[in-house]
Amino acid sequence: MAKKESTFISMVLTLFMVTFIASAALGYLYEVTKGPIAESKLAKQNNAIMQVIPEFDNEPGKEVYKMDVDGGTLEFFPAKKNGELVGTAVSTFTNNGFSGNIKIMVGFLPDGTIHNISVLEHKETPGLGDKMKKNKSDWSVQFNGKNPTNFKLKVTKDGGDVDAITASTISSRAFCDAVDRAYKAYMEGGKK
Amino acid sequence: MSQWKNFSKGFFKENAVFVLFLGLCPTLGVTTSAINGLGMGLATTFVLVMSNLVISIVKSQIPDKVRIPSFIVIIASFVTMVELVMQAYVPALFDQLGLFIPLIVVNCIVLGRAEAFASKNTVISSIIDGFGMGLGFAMALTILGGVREILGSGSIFGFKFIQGDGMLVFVLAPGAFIALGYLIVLVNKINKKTA
Amino acid sequence: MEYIIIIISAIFVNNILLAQFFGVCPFIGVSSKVETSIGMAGAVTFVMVIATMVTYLLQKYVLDAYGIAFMQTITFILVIAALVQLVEIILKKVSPALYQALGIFLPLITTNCAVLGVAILAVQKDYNLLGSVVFAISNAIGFGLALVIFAGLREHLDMVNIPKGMKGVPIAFIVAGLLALAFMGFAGIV
Amino acid sequence: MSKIITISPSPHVYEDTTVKRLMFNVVIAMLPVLAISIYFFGMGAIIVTLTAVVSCLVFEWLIQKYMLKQEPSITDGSALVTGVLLAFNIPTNLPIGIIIIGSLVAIGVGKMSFGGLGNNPFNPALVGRVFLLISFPVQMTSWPVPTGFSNSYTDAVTGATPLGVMKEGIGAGESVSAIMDKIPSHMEMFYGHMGGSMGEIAAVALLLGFVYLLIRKVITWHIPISIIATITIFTGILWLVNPEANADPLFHLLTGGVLLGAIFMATDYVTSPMSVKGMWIYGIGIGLITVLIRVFGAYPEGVSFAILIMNAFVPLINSYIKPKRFGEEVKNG
Repeated sequence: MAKKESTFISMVLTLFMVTFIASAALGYLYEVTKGPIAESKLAKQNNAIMQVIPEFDNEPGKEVYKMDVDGGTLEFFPAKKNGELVGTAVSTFTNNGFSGNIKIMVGFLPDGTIHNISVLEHKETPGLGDKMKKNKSDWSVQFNGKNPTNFKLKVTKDGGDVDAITASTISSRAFCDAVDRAYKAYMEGGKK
Repeated sequence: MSQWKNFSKGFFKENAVFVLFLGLCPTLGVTTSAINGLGMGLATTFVLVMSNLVISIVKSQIPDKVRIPSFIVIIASFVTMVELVMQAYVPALFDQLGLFIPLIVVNCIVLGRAEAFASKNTVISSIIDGFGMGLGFAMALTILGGVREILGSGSIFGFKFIQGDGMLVFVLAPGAFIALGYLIVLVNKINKKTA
Repeated sequence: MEYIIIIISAIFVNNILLAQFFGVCPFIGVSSKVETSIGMAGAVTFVMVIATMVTYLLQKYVLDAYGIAFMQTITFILVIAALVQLVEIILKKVSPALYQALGIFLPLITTNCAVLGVAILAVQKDYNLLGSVVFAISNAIGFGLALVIFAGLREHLDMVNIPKGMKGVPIAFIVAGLLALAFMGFAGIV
Repeated sequence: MSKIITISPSPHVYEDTTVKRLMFNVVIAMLPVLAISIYFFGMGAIIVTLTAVVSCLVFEWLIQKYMLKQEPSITDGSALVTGVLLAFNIPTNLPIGIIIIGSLVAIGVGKMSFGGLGNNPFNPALVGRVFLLISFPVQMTSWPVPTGFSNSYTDAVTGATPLGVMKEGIGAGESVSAIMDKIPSHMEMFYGHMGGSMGEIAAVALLLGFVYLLIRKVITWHIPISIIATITIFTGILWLVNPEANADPLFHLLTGGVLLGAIFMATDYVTSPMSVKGMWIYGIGIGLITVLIRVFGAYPEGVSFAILIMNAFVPLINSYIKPKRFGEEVKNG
């Protein structure tokens, strides 16, 4: 097989053909995968909500509403069963983490009791602050079933009821800060 | 060269990571666990085999001067395919590997094999070469990921065998460099002995 | 303030090389002499900044505008490859001296994943144009800093008796690891 | 290869006897520190020091004998010094297994991977220490309370260091004067009555060692003084600007590893610059990075990191900062 010569026409033509076929193929694949990608994203969100809220049968992601607090945005995902509110998952944040922002999802029952909490994003130190994640330790379980009206969302060192993670008071404080922010917003009009 | 030799060279004698020192960014970046290493290795293998295949087919139709840009487009297409497919069907792994998936496109192994092998050899040899190099790469990543997971998290393929944490430095950047450094020494020793 | 955070974060805390592993190939391959690594750092800075700027505009006004963000990888790498060629041609004409200094490093940059990595990261982090440029410059400085320190260390290592099996690349990785270990100290500064 | 390294970039000729004399003097200078640690921490200090020293010696011997196939040179005392320094940089209730890992990393990675004494660019004891700090953050940051001589080891009562308390307090928005009431006074810090790694607590003992090293001409004053001066000036400025948000310079000097680092670790011949000008740059760099990490970073203490980072700059400093009389540099590549 002889190599094609590098004339201007052949070069332009080749590059054009290659790019054309490539984009056509990608365009097709994009159309095919568009649905599954959207689904998996939704599933991820639903999954995060499912972890912190008892059983529900609606699609909280579709009924999401937002509230701007302390220079950030909180997202509220109302979970309903048979049309009745069973809980709200609040995606909340704190800027006081040991190394930057922390995003967590807190599930509140309608009366403000914390049902469960999961960590969405964090950059805390492995082995210390990252113990706030469920797959690292059971630390965050202590919030479950507590109502902030009689459970002070502060570490014991600051006069609250939360036992800090060993050697990670700052991360623990930040975590409480995020939960507290979600709770206050939820009680002050975040409940729908 | 027999096809068996063609296939097996990627594992030890010409292992991309341990011997040729190619594709180091993803090697270090994603190997916090064995499964991540394996996933990345297989994704790269797919791109390697497919781009080798296509390039060896069309090689005679591509003028020399636009060879490299054409190769890059072909490779980038397959990378994007991997990206889309992973995002759709294995989103968890996709999130873990993150930026390193699009970066397969600049992985020197892929362009290197296209240029050095597929553009000169037959279709069959090119596919075999792609498989050999790719799986060798996957093996290297899985080993490094395994070592880092064992030392850093006290688990292997997600199965935990000690309580609590391991030596956390191994899941972080410094541990990646150090573990790879000593692994290279080890592989070189083995290679020398079997040579 | 926002820009200061970008700068410090990119240079020290999340150093592109020592914490994120972009551009390890040239790091291990090129940086055995201080002078060549300064040349490499210069060339990378040049391409990285221009590439980030161009890809930023492309992403915003073409890819996002027409809903074809899935073409990101393919367009970005083409832009970078073309840019490297272009820079080479222009440099040759405009500043032969600079071309002499950077020339041999330019072709290598196409496959330096730091350039593509920074371009994609700038888009992902949702910076504006100025932010993206600052981000690119800081990452280039971070890359250059690590490269030059490393080259100095490797010049030193050339003069000592490294054990046989450790010579060359393995010891380079150990040094990189220890350097990354030292840089961990900057954690949490921003 | 002969007994000890002959081709090395920094101290050019190392004779066995000089290394021995040198290391011997360093060990003597460390004795007061060791004594005070034992006084405050008791058994813990003894166990930690013995474990670190013995394992450093054993690893050095094993690696030299079986992996590098050279004649072991553990009698030169350098592994002994590394062991003691490692022990000085860790809490006295650290589990023995972790100390052994630290020793292996210090000797194996930090020193022997480079071919042994004279070749290593980074201070081995610090490599071991920082490796442990990042690998075992919980164990490495719970310090026993100095209860006076006690024979408890791992079950000692733990508490935070003054630096840790300060950092946390400032982080929570407390004023410095309020925090000062919770931590030992400057005088107590001076003689070592505070929590911390075993070798960093007693400024008085460290200064005693410094004077001894200066008299015996083991080290010159440039590096320690430039570090101390930089930290004093930098923290002094911050303190003058806002004394309620920044601790005073004396607090910074007396706490954490500043004196230990400046006197015993930054001055390591192999990993510090050769020229006086270079020493100043190196010392100022360490001072600046230390304060940067302490005040703005996540870690309450930054001396170890600062020394390691500046260790990395030493080859550059050595090749570009040279006394004039050395004349032009001849490049051979």
